[in-house]
Amino acid sequence: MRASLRRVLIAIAILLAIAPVLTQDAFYQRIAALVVLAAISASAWNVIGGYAGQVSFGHSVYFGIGGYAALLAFTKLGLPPIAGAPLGILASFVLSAIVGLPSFRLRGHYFSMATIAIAALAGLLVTNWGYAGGAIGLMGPATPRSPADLLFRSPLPYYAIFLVVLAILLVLTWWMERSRMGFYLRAIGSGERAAASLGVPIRRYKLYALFISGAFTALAGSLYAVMIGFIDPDSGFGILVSVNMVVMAALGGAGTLFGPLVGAIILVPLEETTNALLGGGGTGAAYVAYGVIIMLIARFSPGGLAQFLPRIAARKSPRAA
Amino acid sequence: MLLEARGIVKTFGSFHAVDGADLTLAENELIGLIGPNGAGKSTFFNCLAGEARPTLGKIRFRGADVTALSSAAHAGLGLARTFQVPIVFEGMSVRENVMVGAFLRHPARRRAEEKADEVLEFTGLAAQADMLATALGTAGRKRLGIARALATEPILLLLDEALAGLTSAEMEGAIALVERIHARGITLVVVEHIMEVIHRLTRRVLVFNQGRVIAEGTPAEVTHIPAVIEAYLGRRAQGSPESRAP
Amino acid sequence: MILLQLAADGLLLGAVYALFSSGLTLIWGMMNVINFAHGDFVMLAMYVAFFAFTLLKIGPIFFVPLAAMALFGLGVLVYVALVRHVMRGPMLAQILSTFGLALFLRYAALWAFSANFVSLPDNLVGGVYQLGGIRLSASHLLAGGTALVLTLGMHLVLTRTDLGSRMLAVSEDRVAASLVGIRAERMQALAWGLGAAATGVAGGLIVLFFYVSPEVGNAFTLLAFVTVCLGGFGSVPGALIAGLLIGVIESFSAYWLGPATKDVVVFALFVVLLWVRPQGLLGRA
Amino acid sequence: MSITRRGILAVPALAALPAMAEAAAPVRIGCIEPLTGNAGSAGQSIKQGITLVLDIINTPHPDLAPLPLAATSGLPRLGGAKVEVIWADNQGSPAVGQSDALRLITQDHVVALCGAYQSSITLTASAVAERYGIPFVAGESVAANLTQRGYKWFFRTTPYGPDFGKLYLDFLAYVAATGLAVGKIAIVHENTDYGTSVAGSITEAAKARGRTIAQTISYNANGTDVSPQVLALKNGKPDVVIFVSYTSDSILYMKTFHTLGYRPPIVIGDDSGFSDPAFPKAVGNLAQGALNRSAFVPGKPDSITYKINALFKQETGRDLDDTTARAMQGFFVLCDAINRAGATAPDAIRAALAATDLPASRLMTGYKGVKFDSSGQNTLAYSLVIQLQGAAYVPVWPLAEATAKLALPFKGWT
Repeated sequence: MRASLRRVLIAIAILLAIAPVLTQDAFYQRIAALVVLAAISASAWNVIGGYAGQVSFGHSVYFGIGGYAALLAFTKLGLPPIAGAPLGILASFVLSAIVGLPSFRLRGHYFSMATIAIAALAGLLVTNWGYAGGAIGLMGPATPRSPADLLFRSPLPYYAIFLVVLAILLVLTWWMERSRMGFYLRAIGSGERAAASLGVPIRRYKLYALFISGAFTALAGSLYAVMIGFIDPDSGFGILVSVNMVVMAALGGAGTLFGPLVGAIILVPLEETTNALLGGGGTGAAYVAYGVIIMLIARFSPGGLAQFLPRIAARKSPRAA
Repeated sequence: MLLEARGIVKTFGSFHAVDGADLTLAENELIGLIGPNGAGKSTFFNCLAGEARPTLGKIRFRGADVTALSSAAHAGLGLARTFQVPIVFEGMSVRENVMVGAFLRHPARRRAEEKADEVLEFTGLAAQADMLATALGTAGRKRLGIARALATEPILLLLDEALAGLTSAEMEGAIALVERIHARGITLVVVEHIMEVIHRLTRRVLVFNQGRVIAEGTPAEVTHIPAVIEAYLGRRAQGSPESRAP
Repeated sequence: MILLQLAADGLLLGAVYALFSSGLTLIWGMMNVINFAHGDFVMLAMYVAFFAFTLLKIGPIFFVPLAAMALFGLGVLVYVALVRHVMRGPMLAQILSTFGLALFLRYAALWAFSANFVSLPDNLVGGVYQLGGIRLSASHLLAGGTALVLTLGMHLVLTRTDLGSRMLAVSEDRVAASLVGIRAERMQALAWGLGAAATGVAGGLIVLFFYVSPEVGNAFTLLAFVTVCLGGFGSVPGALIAGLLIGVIESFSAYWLGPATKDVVVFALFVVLLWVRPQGLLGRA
Repeated sequence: MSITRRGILAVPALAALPAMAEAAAPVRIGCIEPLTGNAGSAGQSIKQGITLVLDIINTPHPDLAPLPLAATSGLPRLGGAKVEVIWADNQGSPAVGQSDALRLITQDHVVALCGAYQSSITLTASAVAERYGIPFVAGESVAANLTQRGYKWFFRTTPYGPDFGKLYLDFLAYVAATGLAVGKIAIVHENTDYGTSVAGSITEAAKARGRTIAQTISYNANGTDVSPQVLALKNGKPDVVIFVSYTSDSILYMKTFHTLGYRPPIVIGDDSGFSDPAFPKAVGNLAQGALNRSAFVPGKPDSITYKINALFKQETGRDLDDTTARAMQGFFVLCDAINRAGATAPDAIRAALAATDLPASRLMTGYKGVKFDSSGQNTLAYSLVIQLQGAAYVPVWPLAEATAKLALPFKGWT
């Protein structure tokens, strides 16, 4: 019982309360929306990558599927893009079952490498798939046809929608964390052999975790496509999409409820502001700064920043060597 | 008969780690499994626990064939084990570690917690319940391993060198714990190196050598069988390294 | 004839992959640390070689060792300042740190050298050899040959020398190694240095036939990871065989199925192979 | 704290200005380009080019007089207001480009946007401009779909896919008339949006004339090896090979041609990689006779283009390439429209852009003029065919604009 429901609700309430403060400035609103969007995919990754300790570098597969589902629904069926989100989630389940199961035999780096390869494969296949726009990608509606197209000039509505999804995910994760499933996933993450000896059905629980993780990542992909209005193989399936999820979760604290959110709250504004302040110089200084900060955090706080959240810090004591 | 293993063979490539071993266990027995390193007892043990699937042979548990079942399924049937090198779940407290085991029979969190507390009390870990499990020392970790296994409410518990590496005071405590577990009606198989422990705990011992059971009897009996002395004690006297993996 | 040429090209390309991956095998296999900055190490080595040629006017005989030495220093520095502190931490902290390092190196290079593509003159090493209708460029041959020598050398050092066995001992059990008097810290710093130096040799040779830009590592990195993983972590000969295999598969599938699908074939085979054989080609179970 | 940053101002010595020039508020334009990432070298070059245009506009350059705003200082109809550019790095990401656009509009209060090199990013960034009602001028993105969205605020000065297809086929028809075989055409293109869309346009242009493309090879950009592609060409024996590729691959293709001893009779590189100044530098000695398209040629020593090229070379040490020149041209057109609008209100600028009618004589590129149709596409956009002869490209077709004689077949190396 790491975080009480009250704390989850308080965190969400704080995020909500910040929103009106932001209403003055569209750019800040957009950063806030991007923070929440990144927090959704990082928190989704966290279920399998953090709690269950299966470090996936291929979650862009789900993100891409969600994004493409949304814009395929628009370009092929003329539906509002968001109508494609359930299709994306459905596809994520199928993919989890087909690709996840055989990969679960793999341990550690081998699992990570397999997921990287699967994501790279998916990206290449979509690149060569003319029906889905191939390398050129898919475009969302150029102008809103109806409110359901979710095309807003202000980023605030996106912020609100993303926040609802994040809230659902966090409450679900909170519930999972304190239920049998959460215990089982954490046990799997720290020792599969020991977990199995206590009757934990490893593959089944990994699959459950992947279902939740993949579905929310796909949803995040759909939301991304709705907001940005464009998806191509690189922005959907690119390795950086996966790496960002991992880095955010790890930075904030993988396997903790708020870790990915903390990571997103730090990294997204950092990225946006360093790009705003230094990007125009064109020297790459933004990335240099970004890289140094990440290294410093990894060096001095290897467990992620969430360990500085008061209550959790009290529970962590130095590991016996 | 609680457990019956017949003609167990386990090969790795051309190497016969277990080469036709048998074992029968009655309800509420407490037996010892001894033998020199590399004798195959750990592999045999892994076969019993469902972690390794025997190449040949059958294992029946309460009459049902469990040979091909997974480790998790064994736990579900009431066949639990501990590990020689205890694996504790990182980032979880001692209580949470035990709850992982308790969830097997008690899916509801509250009940699992109650069960865990009961086991912690029984194993003498109650005072450390809220500590991070990784903060425990060797003795504590071994004890935690036993507690976790007990939380699955086993019928048969396989203890893999649960006492190795303990100080003599810790060992006394551990022996007392094993006896209390036995007193609860749980059947026990103990793999142990320390003959003194075997002498004190068990009435029946199986001696392994080169993948086979070469002797069976009371501790006192087997230690007088020449083959055992030669194979086991003799080789130990030559000082085969304790740490080498069997 | 085209098939022979394809096979030759594939083998040479594969040797380049093996060369590119050699340092990664050592670091990844021995330390169990994924170095996300590996491609950027190669990139830096290529720049060292490039500037050694353009500014100091020295040829490959000198700039390859120079790149190796520079990278050796960088490897040790990275180990001492960064990796040492995260090595025994969670896997994610390792990933985070080398990912940060990769960003830092790549964009520091962009800052210092600009994004422009540069390359060395084409005729630095010999020209083109004709072997019964097969055409091979001297620089590729040199790179391929060096890959073989380097792999063999690394394998021999690891398996036949005292230094190698001490390094392996540390990689297998740090504590036990310390107990028998091996200075684990020093061995690991050395392993990073040697891994990076091998990377330096790779960069110094690849620059002979490839362009250089701050992003150049990208072209190879993913394939290098696949190569090392396919070979089985820490297996130096495994990486060589895996590299050659990937090169040949790419060459033929690019010709027969079209170049856009060659990586599809490689990645698909890789995933299926992992499913069937989870420990890699030559890795231990 | 406000996340804003002073733009890179090409501010000349202020003392040189007449003291009477009261400081009219500078006019801010946002430029979104790939300053880092795979396309970083192109973005950096565009930045240098537009910085040069700023200097030409903001300080008097009477010698460049035919160009809009060159002779005067600043924007005369806005009280001599200086033009200022706020730069943004799109990092090669459509999402970042969109963030850039929003930030430039809402924080830096730019009056118009230009960019963004990659068509995919131009697409997402201009969508923000459309929602905010801010003009967006694309000087260098060529994907056809950009001007098919029915946008009101989007203008494109550059020629795009279909124009190139037409150009190449016209050119090949001319070559055929000289007696060389051009029957078998092969297209080798990288398979991101640039390569795919341009290759598609060429194929369609061919189809429209009842011709087919004999061989189409699509490959992943920034690869490690291109030998199989070259072997496939060698095997297919096309008369004409058209490359649509980025710099890294273009360099590798020429090196591999040499290694495998392959010389197709006609090699055409579609801009991008073949136009990168790094290309002639790296493999110029292996690519003699390679053809390319360009909207920019330096021309004769007293021409405007020659002088601009000289200024650019003075700054950067290299010749102006086609992509940079097209971006600069787009920026000139935008500034000219703002000046004609006489105001910085978006509506006024839009109206002025829509009314643009610049003749060829007032352009720095080889376009036949700038005049937008209702979709925002410049209907007079145009390119020339140039050929790598020695260290530099020279215009070889159409003959009216040629300064050198077309030399075929492709020579490669000696």
